[in-house]
Amino acid sequence: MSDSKRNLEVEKVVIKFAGDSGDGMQLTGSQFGDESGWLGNDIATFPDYPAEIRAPVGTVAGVSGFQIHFGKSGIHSPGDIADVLIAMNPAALKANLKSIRKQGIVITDSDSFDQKSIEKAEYTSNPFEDGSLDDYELIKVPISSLTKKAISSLELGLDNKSVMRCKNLFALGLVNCMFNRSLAQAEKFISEKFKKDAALVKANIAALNAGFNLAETIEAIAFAFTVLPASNEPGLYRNITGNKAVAWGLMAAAEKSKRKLFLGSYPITPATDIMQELVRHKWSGVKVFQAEDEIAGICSAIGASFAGNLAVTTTSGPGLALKGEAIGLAMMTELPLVIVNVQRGGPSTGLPTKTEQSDLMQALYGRNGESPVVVLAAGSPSDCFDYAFMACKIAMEHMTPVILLTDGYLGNGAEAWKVKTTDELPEMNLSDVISADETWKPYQRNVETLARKWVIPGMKGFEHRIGGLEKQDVSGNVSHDPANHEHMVKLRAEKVKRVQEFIPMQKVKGKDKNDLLVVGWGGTYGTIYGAVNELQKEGKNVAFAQFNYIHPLPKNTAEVFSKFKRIVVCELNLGQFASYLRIQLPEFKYSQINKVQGQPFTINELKEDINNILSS
Amino acid sequence: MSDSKRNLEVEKVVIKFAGDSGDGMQLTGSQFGDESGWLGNDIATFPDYPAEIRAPVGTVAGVSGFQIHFGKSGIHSPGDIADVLIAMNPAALKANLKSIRKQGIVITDSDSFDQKSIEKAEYTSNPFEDGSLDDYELIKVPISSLTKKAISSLELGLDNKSVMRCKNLFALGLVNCMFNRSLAQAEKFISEKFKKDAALVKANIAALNAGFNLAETIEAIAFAFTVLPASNEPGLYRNITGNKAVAWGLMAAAEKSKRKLFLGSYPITPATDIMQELVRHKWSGVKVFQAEDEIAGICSAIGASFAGNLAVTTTSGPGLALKGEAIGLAMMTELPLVIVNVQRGGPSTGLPTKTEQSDLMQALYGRNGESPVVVLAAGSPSDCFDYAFMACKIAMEHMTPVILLTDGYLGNGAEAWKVKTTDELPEMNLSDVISADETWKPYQRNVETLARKWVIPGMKGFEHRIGGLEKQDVSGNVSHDPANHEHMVKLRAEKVKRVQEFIPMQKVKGKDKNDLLVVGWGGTYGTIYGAVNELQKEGKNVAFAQFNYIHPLPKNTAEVFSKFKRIVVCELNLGQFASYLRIQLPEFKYSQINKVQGQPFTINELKEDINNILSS
Amino acid sequence: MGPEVKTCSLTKADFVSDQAVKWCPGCGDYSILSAVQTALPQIGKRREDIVFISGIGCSSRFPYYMSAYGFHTIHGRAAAIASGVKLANPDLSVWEITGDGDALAIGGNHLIHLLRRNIDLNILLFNNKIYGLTKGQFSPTSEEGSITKSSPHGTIEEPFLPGELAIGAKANFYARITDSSPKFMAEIFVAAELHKGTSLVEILQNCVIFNDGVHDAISSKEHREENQLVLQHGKPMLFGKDRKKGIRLNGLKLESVTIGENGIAENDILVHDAHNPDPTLHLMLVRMSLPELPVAIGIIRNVSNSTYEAKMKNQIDLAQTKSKYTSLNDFFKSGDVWEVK
Amino acid sequence: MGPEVKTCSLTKADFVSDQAVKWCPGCGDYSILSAVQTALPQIGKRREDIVFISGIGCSSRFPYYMSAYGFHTIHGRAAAIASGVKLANPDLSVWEITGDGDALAIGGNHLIHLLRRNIDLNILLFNNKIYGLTKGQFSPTSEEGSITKSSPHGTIEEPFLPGELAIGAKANFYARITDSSPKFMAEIFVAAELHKGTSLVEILQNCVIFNDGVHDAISSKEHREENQLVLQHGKPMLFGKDRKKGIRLNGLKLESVTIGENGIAENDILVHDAHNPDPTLHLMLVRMSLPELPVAIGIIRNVSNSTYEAKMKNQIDLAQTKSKYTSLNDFFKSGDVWEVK
Ligand SMILES: Cc1ncc(C[n+]2csc(CCOP(=O)(O)OP(=O)(O)O)c2C)c(N)n1
Ligand SMILES: Cc1ncc(C[n+]2csc(CCOP(=O)(O)OP(=O)(O)O)c2C)c(N)n1
Ligand code: SF4
Ligand code: SF4
Ligand SMILES: [Mg+2]
Ligand SMILES: [Mg+2]
Repeated sequence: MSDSKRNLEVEKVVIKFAGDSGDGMQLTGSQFGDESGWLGNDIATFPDYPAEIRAPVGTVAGVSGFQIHFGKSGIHSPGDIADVLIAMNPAALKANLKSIRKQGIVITDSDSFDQKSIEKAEYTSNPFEDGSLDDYELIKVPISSLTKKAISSLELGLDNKSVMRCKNLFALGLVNCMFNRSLAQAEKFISEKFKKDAALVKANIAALNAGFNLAETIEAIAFAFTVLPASNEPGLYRNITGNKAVAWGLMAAAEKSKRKLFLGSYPITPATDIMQELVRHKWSGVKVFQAEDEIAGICSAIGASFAGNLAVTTTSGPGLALKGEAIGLAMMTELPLVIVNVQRGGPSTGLPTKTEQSDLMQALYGRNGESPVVVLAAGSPSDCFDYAFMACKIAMEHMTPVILLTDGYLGNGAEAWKVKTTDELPEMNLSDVISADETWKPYQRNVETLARKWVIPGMKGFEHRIGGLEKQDVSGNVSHDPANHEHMVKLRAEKVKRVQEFIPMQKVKGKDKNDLLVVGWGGTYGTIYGAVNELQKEGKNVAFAQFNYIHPLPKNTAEVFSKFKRIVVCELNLGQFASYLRIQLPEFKYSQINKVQGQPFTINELKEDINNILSS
Repeated sequence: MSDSKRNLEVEKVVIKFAGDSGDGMQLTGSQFGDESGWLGNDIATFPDYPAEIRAPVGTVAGVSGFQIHFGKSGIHSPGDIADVLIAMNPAALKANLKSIRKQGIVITDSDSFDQKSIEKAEYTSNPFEDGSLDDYELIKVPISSLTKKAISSLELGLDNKSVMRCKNLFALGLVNCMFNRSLAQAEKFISEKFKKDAALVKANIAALNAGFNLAETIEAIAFAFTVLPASNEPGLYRNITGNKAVAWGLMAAAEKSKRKLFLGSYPITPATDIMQELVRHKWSGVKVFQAEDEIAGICSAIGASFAGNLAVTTTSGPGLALKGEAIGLAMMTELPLVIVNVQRGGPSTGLPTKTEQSDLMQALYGRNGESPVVVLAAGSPSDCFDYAFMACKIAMEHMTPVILLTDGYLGNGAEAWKVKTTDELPEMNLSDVISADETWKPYQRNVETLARKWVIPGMKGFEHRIGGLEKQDVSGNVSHDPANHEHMVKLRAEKVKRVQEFIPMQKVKGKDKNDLLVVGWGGTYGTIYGAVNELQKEGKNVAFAQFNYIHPLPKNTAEVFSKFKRIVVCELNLGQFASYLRIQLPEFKYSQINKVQGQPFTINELKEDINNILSS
Repeated sequence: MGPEVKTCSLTKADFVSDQAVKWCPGCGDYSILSAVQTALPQIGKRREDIVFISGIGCSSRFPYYMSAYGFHTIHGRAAAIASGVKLANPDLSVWEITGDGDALAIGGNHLIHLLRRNIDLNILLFNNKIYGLTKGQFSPTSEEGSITKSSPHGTIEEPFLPGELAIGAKANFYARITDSSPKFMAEIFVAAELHKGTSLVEILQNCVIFNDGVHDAISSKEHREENQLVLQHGKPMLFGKDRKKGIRLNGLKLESVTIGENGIAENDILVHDAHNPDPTLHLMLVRMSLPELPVAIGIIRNVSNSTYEAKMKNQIDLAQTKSKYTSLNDFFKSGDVWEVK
Repeated sequence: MGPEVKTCSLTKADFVSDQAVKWCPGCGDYSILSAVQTALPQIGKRREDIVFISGIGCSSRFPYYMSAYGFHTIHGRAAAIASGVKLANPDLSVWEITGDGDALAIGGNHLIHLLRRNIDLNILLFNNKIYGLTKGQFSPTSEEGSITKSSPHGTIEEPFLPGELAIGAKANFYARITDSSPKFMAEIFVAAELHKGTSLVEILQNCVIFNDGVHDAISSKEHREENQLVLQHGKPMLFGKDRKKGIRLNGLKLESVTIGENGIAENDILVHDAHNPDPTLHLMLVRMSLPELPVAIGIIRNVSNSTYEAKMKNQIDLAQTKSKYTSLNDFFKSGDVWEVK
């Protein structure tokens, strides 16, 4: 929806290690930089020594830092603003926080945040408590004590000081895990560096591994990417992650529709953050119910919807599988319900911290019977706000469950969001849905949307019963009549299809009559757009269609497709959207570009693949 | 698989009401016959009065019966053998049992089976206990006492005799529900007949409704259809329902593979019978675990599979929805598992006692991530035996979950089955799968099938760990490596695809080069075949392809399709197999004939639709 | 008994819906339905403020027959759905209707979590010790050895005792009644509604078709007096024809004694304290079983505790009082924002 | 204690797998792992006959670290999968590894049904009162008021007491131990394996990252003696530094008394009877809590009962003895068949 031109900064990360001069930050940073180079990255580094030669331990003046900017290509500077900060003490935090991107990740050694050290860093209040870190992804790790415990079990007989010197390696291990690197290079480096002292080699390697394992165990996730705001569109901006944007979009929909917001959910990576964000905002009146499992999460939301709340459940792949039966109930009883699925690497438990787009078929078809629901997909972190809002709007105006697909990459990724006011948001037309008169019947419908009315307990004189058995048209009574069943099956399908009349037409970026149309959906937006943009600049005859409305598709989709000689569908799975298009619009031929590595596309690989198609 | 020519007797039902002369069977029967006529059926009836004028009450000689043969068309006689018997007392049972089809439905008034009446009917033992009804679908209903209770609550002041005279209407109500009829006609008839006595009208209508409601409440299901055996293929025959055939096919697979059979299941209409059949055969060593829910049902089966049993779970639509996550686990850990889904009318709770084919997309795609499994579908009740067997064979030989789709129509329908001996069944080649040597690794594969080995607890020296996280190729260790993930996703898909090499080629009934190919899958086999057969006889250029192997499709499917000008896919849903074919073989165009009424196709409606396509 | 309640002008007939009741003639569900319709006018709530939520099973058809808001949901999930209804609108009177399979097999987890959370719902558990709707398989309450459609050789599982499981899950209100005592049922339903927090009422219900007579030793007219210990808070635990028999505590065991025999006097008999937060004696009462002891009937446990929804409301109210934001627009603009001109 | 067990020639090291252990340094899971590896050689089973089945959670990574058969399954379902393993092959020693979220949130239903069925499995429930793997949300055992990632304002739910829920679900074996007593843990694991039927061992486990010190009042060195009542079957319930304190029954209440004070003698002190089928006293022990009473540690309940798999086997054996069929071919041909020539 946010369609403005953007400054893309994809696949480049700035990371800064900072600590006391004695903490070995230069070593850690340069080792990480070297690894980046070995892995074929473009890098730029910037060692940031303390100005004073012997500044007192624990003071801001004594902080030593090392910044690394790395990426697949095109790195020309060590970066102005860091995405990740590793702060080994309060002073390091103090000294560096201003140059960390909002929503960036701040990893701290929480052991070092005792009262004394906090004061030494000239903090007037504890930054963990005073809210000053609210805008960052704060990861508190007791690095000192964990390092100690990891080493002490080896019984190497090292003194405390030597043990504490290993904590930089703990930090290095942790960051290595977050960026998907093996420890082989770092271990080699340690063995080399301490080759004279076997105990030190063991200790440092233990610390390195402990940090790595911790990150894996607690499912620490590296943010995905950064998109800087368009400099030419005036307004107020702030950084936002996709998960936070979903939460805010839901809150906005509740305010706009004057319905109370209810979330029934069960924690699961990478969707938990949405619940955790919402629960912080009890001031807005949101009711957050952490249920005993995914089924209770969605079922409590169905109950809340029946009782008139704007009801939402959030989850990720395996959780969506568990919700299938209940989604069918909401579909059958035609209750508004928003199901947010933050896709992760599958199948089964799969790769919980990685990204993928492989729940599309499940979202469309993962239920018994003919059970159509609306499916949307957000394209960028800030898009998540708009599509969460739209999901609520469609759910309530059309009385239907809506599945909103995002993914780990969007959910944890951050970008600048042009702050919206609720006045700018589309109106919600619920007055028709929530009113009834004497002629009312439970399954009577609005002629335009085919939505039934949302008559809720408390409304006098409209007591009625609904349920999951097939219902008679209009009356809503249980019916086993064969002809009625077919009629209702088609009516429910038609109701979802009618949503087409209320959503925007499909747009194309580039000439709308061309050689090749690149099709994408959901969270791959930024990268595909970047690739197509570059190809267009190189004069290639390509255009790009980004789909956010999946089911139903925009009304003009066939018309759009018909203007192109070839269509290629790019997605992070084995071709699920392509399959869906073959069902919906079998009259076109679709080529595919797929990647299933738990990783986003890169612009270069997309360009290469598209070029191959162009020249074939 | 059973490909012999068949005598189809579809959509025709013979029903017999029998009771003592005073029980009003003539009235009940003729009323039911009249209703059948009013509904536009072809009917033939046969009133069967007692030979003796005043035979003693309760004796065989005193039994009065009324037989009705009804169907959409082509009824030329009241029928030789009845499909449904309503026996109001033991004598009625005794007198009529010999002319009831095996696996037919026998409804008795259980109140009338006291010792005295049983003796009067000259039974030497209680037919409820001596096993003589084992081959029938026995429904014991305390008709007398229920009639009494239904009427007594009205406080009409009728004497006991008048009340008891209403029990024939209870029976009529019950049968009306089973055949999907409304009570309007019968109520009109009662009001007319007893118009002089308001109390009798009320009483009879109450009994009628009580019988109807009972049938609905206990989900009594009318059998679906009967296929008589080919008279030209010699051998031993018996009647079998689809659900029983599944149970027996599983038992045969266990014996053939020398694996213990384990069933983990939770009751759900119309699949419960499979569990109930298996549990009767503990003598065969089968372990039946009635679990606390569907998830525990499949999970216990996964555990049993891990431990080396031939593991199965049975369910219907909503239950399959609940099993999605666990199917993903079995798929990821590459364990053999058979999931039998007896489809019913959906979505949601839908129409539990009706038939439909609307779980196909769910079976194919109802899980998170790229999660391919094998999907089969049986075509007739006796087919269920063969495909249950094949499902087990493929699951174990290819180390994969297999979903077998049947439906309510097949499950409750009966046909003659040519008794197989286990020697005639295909061999199971498990020796390679269940052996291992020093070079063994948990995810090492057979080069032909790509199956990993089934190394089970108890095998010394092969202790290993599996799980739902992505695994490293060959070693099976947890791996987050991006390239490995893509490799494994493709490998799992390829493993399932390889099953193509081990299944029969797709056949066509009719000329394999022709104008129109009619495509069907699963339980619509008999009707589509019947329709195509008749059209062929009428000289139309049509052929028929029945699909039982759904995923993967037979290797030659594209080749078969390419020989036809047009392809029409007939199914009891909105077009799920057609959608799937558009994904798998997008190079062809598919027309559709669909019906979603909880009812099977009829030959006439299919012929009409196909004719329309032919002439368009 | 008969607690003091608000009344309103509605009558039993006002709660009868227009749908034909479709249980088997003689099914225990009829009398439960009637008792609920009798009880409702006594709770003083308007029809539109009453909601019945059920799962799937014969018993779960109940909502169709009530003239009130109703939702016949999916198997086992009524507790979770009812929780959502109540949290969305705490002013409603919410009744969960469920069977022994629905609540204790597939729905067991939702039940125990609901009980510990203490959301103010009334659960009516129709315990016929069988799966009725699916035609007669054993349930988690079927006695060991039961011959059913799915256990032709007898079941091999120890059944749950619903009261024991419930109190193990922190239930604050648990009552057990039979479908054969209509007036008493209605009284208990009123008490369940008056109790703030989750109220679990187990009803020993007869299934005439698949498990006829399973509760006869407790609920039939002939056995009732001797085999039921009808509990009343504050009253001695007496039973039997002449109310001469009573329950005494002997160490950590309950025993049945006769007043006047062996020197037993009325003050040896335990007095029922349903309000005691300590569940020890309640559990002993729940576990009493024939033939040694009569079966405890009535409100066994009725303890006050704050409800989930009240605590949720408190937190929201407090957050709103303390909030620095008066609208979302405020909030969106707060914190780290920058302006592009 | 230390029950008499078969030993075999395996050592602790034989049970260590080749996988790097990936818990946070200092996590309580390490000591549990080590205690299991210590216990296994004492149960006399061969490595290939031992199976570890886990759900999802930090604790559920356990199977990877054991040199035995292992299955890291899906969240909450370990109990059901382990049940299938044991029923498929009753000769195996099957261990379910689970966390408080895995077993009591999503997996609660499977747990209670497993307990009543009494399938011979050993359940190790790692109770850190938090969801560790998903980074710190409250769990069904988190104390009311706990501030966690998902409850910044404190939780508003009454937690389960696992032992109470388990006994409410008909558990025959329940023990509670702390991760800080390695030798005692190993002893209890051996006893759990020796018990035929489902054995539930709740381990108070420390999560250093998200819930550090939650069990300190019970498990830390300094508080241990005063705050733990270590139960031994047949032994008096004594505790405290000089074992001068003890537990006495006063009516239906347990109280802590000091021997020598107020005329209390050693024979006023209760003697632990883990084998008593009546769960009344076991439940009172389970519920003891600080500061009034010490926390009961050790085997609280250990009652013999026939197992599900033994009963299943009996029915199959009997059916086979009585069967008229010797093969499927016999069976298929039996009954109503007809010949077409
Ligand atoms: C997901 C799912 N699984 C199974 C069923 C089948 N089913 C419906 S009701 C029922 C059990 C009914 O028993 P109970 O709850 O005791 O109710 P009753 O009929 O005895 O009143 C079962 C197994 C279903 N409808 N949905
Ligand atoms: C179906 C599903 N839902 C949710 C999750 C996310 N999840 C993984 S582990 C876990 C809870 C872990 O807590 P606990 O069982 O106490 O184990 P611990 O990590 O504390 O040892 C959750 C919610 C999941 N993996 N799968
Ligand atoms: S089957 Fe049983 S529980 Fe169900 S309606 Fe009939 S009598 Fe009642
Ligand atoms: S997060 Fe907690 S429970 Fe998990 S490994 Fe770390 S310390 Fe242990
Ligand atoms: Mg029941
Ligand atoms: Mg935990």
